[in-house]
Amino acid sequence: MRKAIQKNANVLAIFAIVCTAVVGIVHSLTKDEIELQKQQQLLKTLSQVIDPATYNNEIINDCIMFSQTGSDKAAKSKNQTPHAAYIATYNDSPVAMAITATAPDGYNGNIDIIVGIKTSGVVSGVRVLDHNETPGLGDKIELKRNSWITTFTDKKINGNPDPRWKVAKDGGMFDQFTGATITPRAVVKAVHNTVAYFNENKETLFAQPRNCGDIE
Amino acid sequence: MSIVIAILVIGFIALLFGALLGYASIRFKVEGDPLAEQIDDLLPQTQCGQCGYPGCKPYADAVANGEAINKCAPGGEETIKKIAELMGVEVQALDENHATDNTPKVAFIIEEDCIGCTKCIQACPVDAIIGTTKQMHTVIVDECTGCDLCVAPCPVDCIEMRPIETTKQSWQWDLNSIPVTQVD
Amino acid sequence: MNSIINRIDKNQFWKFHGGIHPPEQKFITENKPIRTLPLPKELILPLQQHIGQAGELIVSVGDKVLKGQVLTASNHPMAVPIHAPTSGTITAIKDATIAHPSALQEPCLFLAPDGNDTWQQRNICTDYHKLSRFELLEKIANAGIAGMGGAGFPTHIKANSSAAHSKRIEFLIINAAECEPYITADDLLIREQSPTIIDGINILHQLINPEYVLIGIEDNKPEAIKTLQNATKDLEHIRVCVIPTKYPSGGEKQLIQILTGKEIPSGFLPSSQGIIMQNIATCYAIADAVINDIPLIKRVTTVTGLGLNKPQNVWALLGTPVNYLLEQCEYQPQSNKQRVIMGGPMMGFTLPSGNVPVVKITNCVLAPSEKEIAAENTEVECIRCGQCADVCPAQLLPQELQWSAKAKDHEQLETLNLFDCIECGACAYVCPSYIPLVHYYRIGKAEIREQKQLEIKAEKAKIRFEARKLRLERDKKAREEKQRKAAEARKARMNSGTPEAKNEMSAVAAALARVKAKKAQTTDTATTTPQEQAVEASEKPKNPQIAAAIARAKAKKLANQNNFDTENPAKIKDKQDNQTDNKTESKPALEVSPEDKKAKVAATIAKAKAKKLAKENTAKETPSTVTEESDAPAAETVKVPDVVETPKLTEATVANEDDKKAKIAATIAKAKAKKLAKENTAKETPSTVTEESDAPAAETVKTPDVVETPKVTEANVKNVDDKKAKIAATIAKAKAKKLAKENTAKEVPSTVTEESDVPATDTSKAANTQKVAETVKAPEIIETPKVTDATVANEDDKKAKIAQAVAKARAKKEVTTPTDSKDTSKNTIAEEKKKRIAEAVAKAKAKKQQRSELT
Amino acid sequence: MTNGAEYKELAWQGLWKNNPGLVQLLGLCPLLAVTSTVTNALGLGIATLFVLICSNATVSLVRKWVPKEVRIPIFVLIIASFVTCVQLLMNAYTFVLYQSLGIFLPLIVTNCAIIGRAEAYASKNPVKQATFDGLMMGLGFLLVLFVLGAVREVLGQGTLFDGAHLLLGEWAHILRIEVYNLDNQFLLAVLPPGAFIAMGLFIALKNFIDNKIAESAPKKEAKSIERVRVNFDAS
Amino acid sequence: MAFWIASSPHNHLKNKTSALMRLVIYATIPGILAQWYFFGWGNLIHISLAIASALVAEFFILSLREKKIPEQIFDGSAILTAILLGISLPALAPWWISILGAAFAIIIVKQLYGGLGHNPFNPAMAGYVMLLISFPVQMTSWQPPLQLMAIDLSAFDTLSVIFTSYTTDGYSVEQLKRHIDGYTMATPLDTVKTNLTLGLTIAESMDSAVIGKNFGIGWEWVNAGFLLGGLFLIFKKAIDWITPFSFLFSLFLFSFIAFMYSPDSNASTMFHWFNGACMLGAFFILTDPVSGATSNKGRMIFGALAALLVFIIRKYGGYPEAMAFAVLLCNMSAPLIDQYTRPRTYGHKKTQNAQDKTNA
Repeated sequence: MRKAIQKNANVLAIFAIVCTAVVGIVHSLTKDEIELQKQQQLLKTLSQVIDPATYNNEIINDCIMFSQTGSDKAAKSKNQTPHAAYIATYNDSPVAMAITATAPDGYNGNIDIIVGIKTSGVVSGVRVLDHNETPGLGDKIELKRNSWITTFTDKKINGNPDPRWKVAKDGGMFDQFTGATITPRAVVKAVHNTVAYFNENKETLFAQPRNCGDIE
Repeated sequence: MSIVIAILVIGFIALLFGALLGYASIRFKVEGDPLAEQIDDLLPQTQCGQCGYPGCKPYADAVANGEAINKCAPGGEETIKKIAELMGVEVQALDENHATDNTPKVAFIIEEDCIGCTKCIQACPVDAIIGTTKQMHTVIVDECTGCDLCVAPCPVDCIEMRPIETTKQSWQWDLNSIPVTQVD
Repeated sequence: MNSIINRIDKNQFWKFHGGIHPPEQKFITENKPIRTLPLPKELILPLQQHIGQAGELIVSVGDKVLKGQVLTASNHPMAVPIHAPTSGTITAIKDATIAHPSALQEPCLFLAPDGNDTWQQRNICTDYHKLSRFELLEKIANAGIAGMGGAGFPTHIKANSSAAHSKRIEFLIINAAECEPYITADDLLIREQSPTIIDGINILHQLINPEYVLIGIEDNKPEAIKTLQNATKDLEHIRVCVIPTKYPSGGEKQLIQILTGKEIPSGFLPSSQGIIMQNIATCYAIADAVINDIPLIKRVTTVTGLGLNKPQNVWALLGTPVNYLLEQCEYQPQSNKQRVIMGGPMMGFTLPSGNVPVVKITNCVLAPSEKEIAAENTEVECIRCGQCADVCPAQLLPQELQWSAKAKDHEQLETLNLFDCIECGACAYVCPSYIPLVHYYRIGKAEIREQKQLEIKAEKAKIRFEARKLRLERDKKAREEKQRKAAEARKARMNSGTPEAKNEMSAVAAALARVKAKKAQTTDTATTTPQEQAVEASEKPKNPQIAAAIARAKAKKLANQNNFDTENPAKIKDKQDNQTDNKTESKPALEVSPEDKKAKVAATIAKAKAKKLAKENTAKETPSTVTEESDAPAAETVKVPDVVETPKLTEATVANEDDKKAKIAATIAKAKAKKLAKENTAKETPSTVTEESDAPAAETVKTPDVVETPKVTEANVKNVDDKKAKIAATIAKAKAKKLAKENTAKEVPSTVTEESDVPATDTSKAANTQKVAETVKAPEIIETPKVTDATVANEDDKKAKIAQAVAKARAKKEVTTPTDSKDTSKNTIAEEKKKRIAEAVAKAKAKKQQRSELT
Repeated sequence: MTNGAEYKELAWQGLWKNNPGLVQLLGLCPLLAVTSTVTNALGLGIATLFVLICSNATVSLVRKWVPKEVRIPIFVLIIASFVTCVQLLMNAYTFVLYQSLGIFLPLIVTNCAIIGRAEAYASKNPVKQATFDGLMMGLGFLLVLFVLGAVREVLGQGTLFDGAHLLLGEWAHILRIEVYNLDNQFLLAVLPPGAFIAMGLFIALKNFIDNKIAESAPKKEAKSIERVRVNFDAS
Repeated sequence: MAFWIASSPHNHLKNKTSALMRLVIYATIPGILAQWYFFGWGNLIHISLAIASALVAEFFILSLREKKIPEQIFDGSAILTAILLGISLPALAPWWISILGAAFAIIIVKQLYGGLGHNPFNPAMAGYVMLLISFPVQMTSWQPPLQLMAIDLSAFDTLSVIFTSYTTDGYSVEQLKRHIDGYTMATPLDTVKTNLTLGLTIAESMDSAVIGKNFGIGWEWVNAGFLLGGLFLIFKKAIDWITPFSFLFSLFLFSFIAFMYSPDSNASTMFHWFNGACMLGAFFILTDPVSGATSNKGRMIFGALAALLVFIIRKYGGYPEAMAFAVLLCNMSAPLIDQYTRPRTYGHKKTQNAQDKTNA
């Protein structure tokens, strides 16, 4: 019995060690490449919401973490988790900020978005980072499927809340796309809240230390 | 560094579980193979040897050890289905090499011809033939499994397999088989 | 119980689940009096007309019988006799289509009426109150009465079932519901014969002694109700219960539920709940039998349907072909899809031809027009509408049953309680998809029953196979041991160097030489024969019989091949065939009640006693020595008279323990009866038999049934044990052989044990149990019934089976014996024999070889 | 059996007769979940193929040293290692596809097709055959993924090889075929239920073809077999 | 003479499946008439399209399966499925919606499972659900009641919309859906649901133009029509009364409790009864014997479960109407319900029966 136990234990341990070692080696080999890919991906997204020509800093590194404390109750509770924001500067003077946010009331849960806002409070671009909306219906918020998301560009809010920032069905200026109301409504609300928050806390945000090199 | 730690941790866990498995393999060893018994229960027990094994039990043992399940001709599809279900394998068609006409039959000794050689008695796997040397033999119909093993050994060809007659009790309500007699 | 009676008195009844209201159609016949028909030209009497077993035939072709004369003997409680419905001649005994849905052929008596209608001697009983319980039961049993409502259960057993339960019978229910459409037979019978019916009910009352008698009758028979109410108004214990019309309120369980609110648990008889039900027509038959000594030879049958010009109720003699009834009622077939139904439209079955006779359960013959009952409707898929479940009186789920039945999922069928289906047909009646539900259930039931039989058989085969393997191993070991010992001994002796040893050595050498020489010789005589076979053959000629057999086999084959029968053996064979044919006509059919598995009584060895008679005809020999032998054991074994209720043994609840005993008893009973029959026909003085049956009667005074007692006691002695039975078989065999030898070679028989080398038996124990076995065997040895191999499978009664086989073997033996002797006389020269054997074997071998080459 | 015939049989088994997707119905979870486009299907299929070949080869190599008590943990370890490697590699070199395959990539570890082959074949056969078996089984699986993906993509969004560049590099943009243009996607085809239905139809089609082949195949002559006599030595 | 052999019973009630189906088809007439009166020709066109394609699909599969075509194709089941589907579709949905739906219902849902009697799901509802999840846009193109429409819609216009998505005058479906005041119209259930998410109360929603004086212009009468047809079927014993009763009663109960609890966020009981496909579902779909429960107790549970699901989905689900989903979910649970509501067989004790079940 002792022999059997010993043999099994040893064989299994050897295999485990070898396998882990292999994985470890591959991991160390690919680590840098993966990091690079991630940054490129992020940069690509950022460049979509803020025109890369307008800034000249390493935007990925100029990143802050903050907790949004907006007016909307539901959004507040769900946005307590810190979000990242990327600050674009031109020769060290701030030009715009890309803020990640979460629309909690999507049709199928959270919609993660990133909103680019110029210092003037004008939206420079919005993109959806992640969502679980119904394919063919709610997923039109993706640029790949529909250009609807670009309607935010160059919009700004007047007052908080701004009654125009609603979908057409609710009497606002954003058209909902056919068949779905809930998803655009959620996105509109989230963008609105983010912009409103930005307007109110512009100074503090820009003044925050650039403390998050790594985004997860 | 973290990789080394990972390797050590995994290695240790593996050692532990390997030991555990080694212990369990001895401590909880199952003796015998009840599967063969279960298969044997499904076989028709004709002991006819058509499967290539001397009797139903040996075939059951063989099936439990991976022999094809489709070799029992007297059991037919019904038996194959049951074995397949028991063993969790797919139902196969009856092996063509073993497929025979499997309508139930019983042996019948044409008594005028029997010389009492007892060869059939020795061939019968279930002792369903009685008689003694140099006396006529006869088949106990209810014990006969219809395996036809007694047919070949008979030196005078006095044994034939006859289909079992339908009675009121064994009638299967096949209305189509009723001859509608044309009576003036 | 009083609450039940209170409710009944208030005309409040319970309801059973479901039920339907098919168009009644009773108006067609309900206002026409029962007509008595002229005698038909021929009567066909199936030997079995009830549930249970057929009686033993006691008449033969050509016999003249009187009206009411008993034609079959009931040796068994479940066997009910049949009687001649009129006087006439037995013209034939052969297989004919019976009144059963399968339209199978079973043995029937054909009776040509002489037109005189002469009664046999009758004993009119003026006061049945004076008769004892036993006498009443005996009268009922002897009158051949079986339930006339449709099931055909032997009435005397049912009437006696109170004895089987310690429980007192609370209710005797008389079923006059007659819920099937069209049928008015009971209705008319009540109206015309109510006094007799009341007598019948009173007789049952006297027998069963219930607390109340309830007559259940549907409210669509106002006149019959009035008649019954008038007839019973002075009888305190009888209640006439008028129940609402609904099919199938005439079902046993349903009527019980309507009247008493009780449910009979599945698998139990009503008597277990203190209830017994009898059909009203049965009551009439009972009264007729007990008072007027008229056995059950006629019944009221409704011949109806719009396919007839004169539908009416008739008094039909049992055995009247349906054709004759239809003719009398002016049948006009309307299409080629015309059906004629025996029984009602809901539960009756169609007949394949008009030659089917009226039997004890035939309450209706229905010849509907196309308008009434459409020929055929195509079945479409079930849409699970659930109407079938709504109407099912057994609260089953017909549609689920149907799926499982189609899928042959037997396990699920049993889970869904398929066997509680009473096959009333209500589900199929309402099914909008026209699915023949009941038909599927019947197939399902039949398959499950067969499957179970097969399983039992497989289990048995397995045990036997294992046992055989063990035995062979043991034998082999023993043999090896013996050889080893012998070899050792020989070696020891040889090595001792004595002159004996030398002698022995030379003897061995000589033997070897002899064998060689012999081999050489045989290869000369039959060059084609392989050695082994030849050696065997050369050893055989000592027995002339075998030589003859092989020769005959060969001759027969030749005859078959060349199509000529000039050779003597072929003729003999033909002759035997003829005799066999004649006798198989009298094959009594076997019926085993399906519900009554426990009491499945084996038995009924013989289908015909062909060979026995044949023997007498040809050889005119009586094995007197055997008869003598039989007396002793019969007398010896009467010492166990503790089974007093002999005739009731077969009842389900009683017989389970004594199963085997009963079976054996029945077997022996058959044998005895046959012997009697034989002696009657052979016109011999049956002295030994009388002795035999008298002796036990004297000793077992307490036993009511004289004839059956010895059988039971013998059964007890038999001491249920397979081995003993086997030994018995061995010994029997040996005896048979002995006899054979006496007849042929006139040799002095050697001892039994010497010869009993049947491999199928455990000879090691033979010595110990020989005596017992002999006793057991004795009565059987008298008898040499021809047992054909088509006997119905009777559960696992090995003894009975072995007994059959032995008897058969012996019969054969004895038949062949005389012919053998003839053969022997012809072929006296030993050389010639040898040659013939060699030839025969060679031929067979060659033929086999040829065949194996072909395949 | 000659070597050639053996490989032929292995190929036949993997690609058709015992196809892991259509017959063994293994690895259904990724099969149904990621086949919404051909690209996804190919990505997962190739990953699975790679893991299957590697794991089969490795398992076959080490089979002599693996005690039977711990064989399953060891197989799982091997497979898991390969999957993790594949995952890391894809993450590094096909980042976007890696993201779109999402959770289903690590799920290859529990793909029964892989562990099934390791247990049923690789652990009992030499390396060459085991590797070939892995290749064929993987190809069979890939084939099913591909066809399913193609059908669903065409039905669902009217394209083929949409997003192929994610897998194959920028040049693959030219592979994209617009079969027809739909105003609306046929969502049933895109969603998992559609995958189930399509899968069922494929299996039906396969069975149909098999039946046709069986019907057209000439009946083999039944050869008689030697009956075994039971206890013939008795005498 | 030769006699005809058959198995008992020889008598028959002489009702027929196809006759049953025909009766159900007749009973849909009042509802369809109401639909026609309030919503125009759209549904009639869809019903005819669905019938045609259902028959073609049935013919195709039956000939593949080598069945008796003339008997089975006109047994009424395919036509009934098509009618129920056609009734449920939005009036202005494009033509291929009804054709695809009917073909899917017949081929996949009905015939692939073995044809009439073997389909576990109600084909019409399964087809509807397939359409709804596949083509949400087209499946929500509900047409406002005729009296609220800004544009007159003739039979020919409807036909033109269905086949070309524009009327002869060039109006699109989107335009047709607009109210006189320019609002896009939805069904009353949809309206209430949207308003609730906007924070409006039920009372405020009831002022909406589509709802009118009672529970929804047109819808209340369509439902009343199906109620009438359903009662006719019960009277003729073509359907069992238990399922609709149980369904309607339970729906009443659930919505009543919710209404009592919070009248502002829960619509009234009668609103639930007379909107959407409530009556159609209760009398024509839940009573489909093939996919429903069989025992009386089972039907009771079946109806109540459907009502619960309808109520929950209408209140909390993503879609405003819930009948189709509820029916499919109930269809799925029907075998389970049947298994646990088997009646006690005569002569068997209840406990014994329960034991059998566990063994089974």
